[in-house]
Amino acid sequence: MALEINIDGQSVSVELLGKNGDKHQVSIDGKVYLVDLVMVEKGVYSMLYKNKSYNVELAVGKTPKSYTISTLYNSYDVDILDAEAKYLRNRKHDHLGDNMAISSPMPGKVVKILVKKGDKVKAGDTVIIVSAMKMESEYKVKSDRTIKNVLVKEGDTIDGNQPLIMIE
Amino acid sequence: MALEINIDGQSVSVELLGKNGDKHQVSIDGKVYLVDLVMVEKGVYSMLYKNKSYNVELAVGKTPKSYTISTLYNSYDVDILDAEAKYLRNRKHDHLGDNMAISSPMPGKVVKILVKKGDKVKAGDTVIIVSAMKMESEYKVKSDRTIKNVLVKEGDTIDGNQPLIMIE
Amino acid sequence: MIKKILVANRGEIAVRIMRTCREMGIHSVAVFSEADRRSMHVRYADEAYFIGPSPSNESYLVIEKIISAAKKAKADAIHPGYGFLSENAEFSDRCKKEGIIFIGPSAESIASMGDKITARRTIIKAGVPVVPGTTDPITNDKEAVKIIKSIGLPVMIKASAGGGGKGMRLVKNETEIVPSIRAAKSEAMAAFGNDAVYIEKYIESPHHIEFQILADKHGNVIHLFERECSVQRRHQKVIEETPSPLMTPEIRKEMGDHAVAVARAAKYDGAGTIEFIVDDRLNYFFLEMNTRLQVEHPITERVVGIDLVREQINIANGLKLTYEQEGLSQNGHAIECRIYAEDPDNNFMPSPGRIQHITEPLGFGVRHDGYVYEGFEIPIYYDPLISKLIVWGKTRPEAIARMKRALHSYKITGVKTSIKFLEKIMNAPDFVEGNYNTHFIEKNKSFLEDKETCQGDCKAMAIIAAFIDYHNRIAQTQQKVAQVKSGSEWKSKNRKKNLLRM
Amino acid sequence: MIKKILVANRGEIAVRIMRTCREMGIHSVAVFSEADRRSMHVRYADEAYFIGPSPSNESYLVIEKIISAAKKAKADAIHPGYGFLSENAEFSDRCKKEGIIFIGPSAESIASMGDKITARRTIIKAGVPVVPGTTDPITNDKEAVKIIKSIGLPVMIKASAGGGGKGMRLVKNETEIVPSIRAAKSEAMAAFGNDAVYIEKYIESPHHIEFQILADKHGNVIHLFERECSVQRRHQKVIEETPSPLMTPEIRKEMGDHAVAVARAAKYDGAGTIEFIVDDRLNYFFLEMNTRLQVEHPITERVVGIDLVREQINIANGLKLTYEQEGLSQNGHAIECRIYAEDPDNNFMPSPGRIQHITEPLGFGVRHDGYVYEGFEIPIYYDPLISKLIVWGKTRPEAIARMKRALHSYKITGVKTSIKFLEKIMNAPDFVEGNYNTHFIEKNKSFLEDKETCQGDCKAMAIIAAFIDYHNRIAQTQQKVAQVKSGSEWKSKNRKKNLLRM
Repeated sequence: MALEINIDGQSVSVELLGKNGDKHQVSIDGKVYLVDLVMVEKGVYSMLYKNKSYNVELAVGKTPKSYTISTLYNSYDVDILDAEAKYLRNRKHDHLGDNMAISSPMPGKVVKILVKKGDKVKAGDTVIIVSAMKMESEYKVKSDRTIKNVLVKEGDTIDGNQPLIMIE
Repeated sequence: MALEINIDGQSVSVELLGKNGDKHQVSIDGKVYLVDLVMVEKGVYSMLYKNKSYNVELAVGKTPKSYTISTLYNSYDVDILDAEAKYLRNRKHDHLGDNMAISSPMPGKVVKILVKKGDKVKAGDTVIIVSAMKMESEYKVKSDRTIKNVLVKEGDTIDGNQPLIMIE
Repeated sequence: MIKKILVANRGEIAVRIMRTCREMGIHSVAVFSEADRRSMHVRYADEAYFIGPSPSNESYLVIEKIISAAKKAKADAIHPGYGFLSENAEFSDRCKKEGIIFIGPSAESIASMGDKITARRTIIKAGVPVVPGTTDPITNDKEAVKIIKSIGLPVMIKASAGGGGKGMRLVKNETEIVPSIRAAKSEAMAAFGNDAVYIEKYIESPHHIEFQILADKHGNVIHLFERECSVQRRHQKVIEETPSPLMTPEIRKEMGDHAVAVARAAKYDGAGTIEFIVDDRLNYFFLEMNTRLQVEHPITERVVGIDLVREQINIANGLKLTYEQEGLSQNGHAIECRIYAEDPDNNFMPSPGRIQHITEPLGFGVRHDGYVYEGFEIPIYYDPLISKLIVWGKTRPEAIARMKRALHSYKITGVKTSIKFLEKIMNAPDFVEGNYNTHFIEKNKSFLEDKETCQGDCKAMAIIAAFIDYHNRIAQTQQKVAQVKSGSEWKSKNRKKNLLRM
Repeated sequence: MIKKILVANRGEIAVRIMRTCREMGIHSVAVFSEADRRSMHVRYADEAYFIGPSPSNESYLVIEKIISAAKKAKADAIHPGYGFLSENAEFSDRCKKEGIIFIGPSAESIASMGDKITARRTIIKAGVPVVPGTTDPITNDKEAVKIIKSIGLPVMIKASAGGGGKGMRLVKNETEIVPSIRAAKSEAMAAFGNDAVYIEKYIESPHHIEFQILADKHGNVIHLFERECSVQRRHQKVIEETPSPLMTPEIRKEMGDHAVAVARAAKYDGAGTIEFIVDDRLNYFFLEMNTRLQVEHPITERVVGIDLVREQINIANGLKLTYEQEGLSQNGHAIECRIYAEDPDNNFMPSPGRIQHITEPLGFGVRHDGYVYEGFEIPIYYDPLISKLIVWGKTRPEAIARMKRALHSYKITGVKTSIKFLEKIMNAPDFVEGNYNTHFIEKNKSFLEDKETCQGDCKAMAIIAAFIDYHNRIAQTQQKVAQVKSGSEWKSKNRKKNLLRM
């Protein structure tokens, strides 16, 4: 099986060449790695490569095909690009020109909504305030825009990356 | 759903009378308990009953219908007796007279087998020696018997409760 | 004697208090909001009472609900922890009226120390140095300008009822005076419902050093030495250590005596903290008194060897202190790092969420006070503190090396944490040399934000792990689907693989 | 200076050693057998080398394989931990020949202390009291009867090369002498390949007290006080504490001086332990010397404040000790409990298996040195030690209360452990009063085996938890089957619940 994988914005082609017990032979863009890999805990891999011991922790991300991966000092965002993912990504690109959503990267509670559908806002205007863990964050628009839709109301509990306000 | 549950050899009848979120109304042999119960970790339940806080840890046992359950100080062996389990139990009883298996309660390695098929052994004779964690345990027969079958060989790695030697 | 304590708090501090209760043979009672049913303090306690919706002003901050739970549980005493109702004079008073022991000072002590202006007056009377400034709230802009000129710029405008950096303004130029006072007042009103503000001389290179005190109900007061708390971000402590690298034995003794004098002046009993601001030349000034247990109390426990919660309970029981000042000393060096659920790569944005995996650091000289566990969802409603990592070493360099080792093996996935940022601080030359003040993080911004890069093949390993994980997940799912479709899962004779038969 | 250390061990001690390596900036190298690929020491190390099949005599005990891994890794030094090759003179010697630093004593020191008869001779010369008995192996039954009569019954017959209670026989009556000698010899031959046995006076109410020593390569030797190790089961230590409740300052000083004298007599360098047998009237006799780190070393680390592994590495580097005897003292009280994978309800049968869930005790004064994690399968091939729980308290009662609290919140499911048994010991009046010797467990058998019963509704809660768990598992499975059969799982629009789409 060969797959395209996107790591921190860079795309690589990965293929499993062979497997013997825990020993995996994997090629990344043609470079071959012989790695002893075992899942020791849920989402935690112990890997031995050239006798160096690596602990790699995977957390499944926003979609089942995205991961946040932590190694010793670094953290990477990884997306698996199979056929479906590529199709969805292309479709997303088509729509991107029309609409944009304001969202908060963290879960929280909507404290205040400063706009309503149809409002025209200027670059730098705050449109919504979200609170999480005793800290309030203001979300602003980067350029002059029109509010297309407000998807939440004050007091709502929201997820991270959930679209809150659509702008045109 | 009502079920028969065997706890440390004693059989009780348990029924779920109602459920509202985490609040469960359960009857045990007719006595009704209103318990706030949530699974906080895999196999770990936090239970509040009359405002007392209980932590109950479940480990699935030898069969998918048996549990070892740990509360604060006590540990219980629990079996769920549904129709299938009852059937199997009855069937087991039928056979019990004929055959008995010598087994080790712990996993380990067979160090020595002192008998072979057809041997006649006397009460107290050691038939097999199993080693685990630097400690050797000898398994003896309790009464005069004939060896019906030897299911393992020296050097084998064995599971806990795996039949090793069948006696008549 | 106290037999049952209700802990009116949550998170790591509630669990920490209950641990000492258990060591003393005292029953512990938890209270919990909707968001906290699964919280560790509910699981650790002997009893637990539900007190309402998740926002703290509908649960943990509602005096009536706490008192009602304490009565239902027949608790002899309430420990407020820190935050929430811990410095609420009304609550202390209410407990007294209900005949429940409040493990903390009297309403009068809290009130006299809680209002910064009243506290200043008391402290000046006790002969303890305070930062030059006003003791009365500012009522008149012109008068304020006059006062500020006499103190000399720069000055700080501070909210009387304040804390946490709110209602605070630094004034460097004369023209900023009036707008700054107005801004501070309006912020103070919004945050604390009280617009009283006062003026203080601004100390240019300030160190934040505090002294732990213990006072019993029999007039005995001791101090347990200092804590250096100058590593701060947005006026919030990030790392604390004891002894302070700045301190000399002479100044330590002098400040300790002054800390004891403050406690006496406030007619204080219980555990408390006297905060001082100290400049580079070791001039020190009383800043404020915290009439409760501090977040950073474990470093004092470690070097002095005294369990502060046990002492609080003993004092509340009316017992005399069993330690005398002369018998106390600091043994070795302790450092605490606060682990927050926040994203250091993204302006320290809070990062609530579900803990997917956690590896806690252990071993010689490491203490870890936390409350989260795998699968626990950190609520959005409360403080982002996940845990506190406390290390001890015979010397300061040994303690730093140990903290680096502990942070290195401390892994949390599922939420972003400040762990890597704390590791960077441990490596910052200014910190290693003990040469820092409250401007440390700002001054070392570029060093602290610089990302460590992996020597070796981390990136390739990350790619391979993701690839294999995805590969195996697909294979498993396909197998399961095939089994179910063919019905083989239900016919299988292999009991081991077939975990659940119906 | 040492830059890279291969740790020729596994389990908790390997991880513990690597922690200090990390604090010292030294790279650590693990070796592992087939059974240990998933072991924590492999994950914690910077590098890891495979050394063969699971049985230790095909991996951890094979000198050739360890040396070969050390060479491949270019390690400067090897730390042997305890057990395995740690007291193997041949291994120490081989390291020396290969130019690899062995972190432990020379082959000569090991050999002179490893053979009990040689050790006795050395010790008598150094003026240290030994248990009355023979210094020569017994060759003649008649001669032996004569000697035993002169020493006086009861006596112990012991294997010269022995340890762990093997090749040991207690003789109380004259008629037992000859059969006991023969049995001891045959057991010694089977266990150690050497049938030399000797005779020792049997001490009726023996305490097992040992002294930790540190000796550098420049002739400096210090002791780090005693450890009381009398709580034993089948000659295996179960609980250790320091200071010993039996000890007086005078005897401590005298025994400490004698411990130092033993180390000097053995021309020892590194960390070592001098074991004494002490009777109720504080008469003490040299028992043996362990030329390695002890399992129970952390209690000494805690009260003296010195990292013993760091000292071992410093000594191996040829550095001088930085401590002097006069500067050392014992601060507070420490207790260690050994947590074994064994079933106290079933004659302490070993209980290997997969760890399903673990909750580690934390908080003030608690150290936990372990190596297992959730999902880890404890191998059947090695020692059943899961972890060591070490607590500190300002006083002995405080330490006991803390240990009880820590054991209470220490939960492991999936394997049976000795945790509850240890809790019972903490509650045994003889232990609480410090009034015990090596007969403690036997003497308190009925108290220790008595089962604590749950006050309240534990049993009902266990039934309800099992019932609901089973109920929910069935419901989930039924739902999944229904989904797959109807194909709805693949049509579902709910992305959240549908974790993996292909």
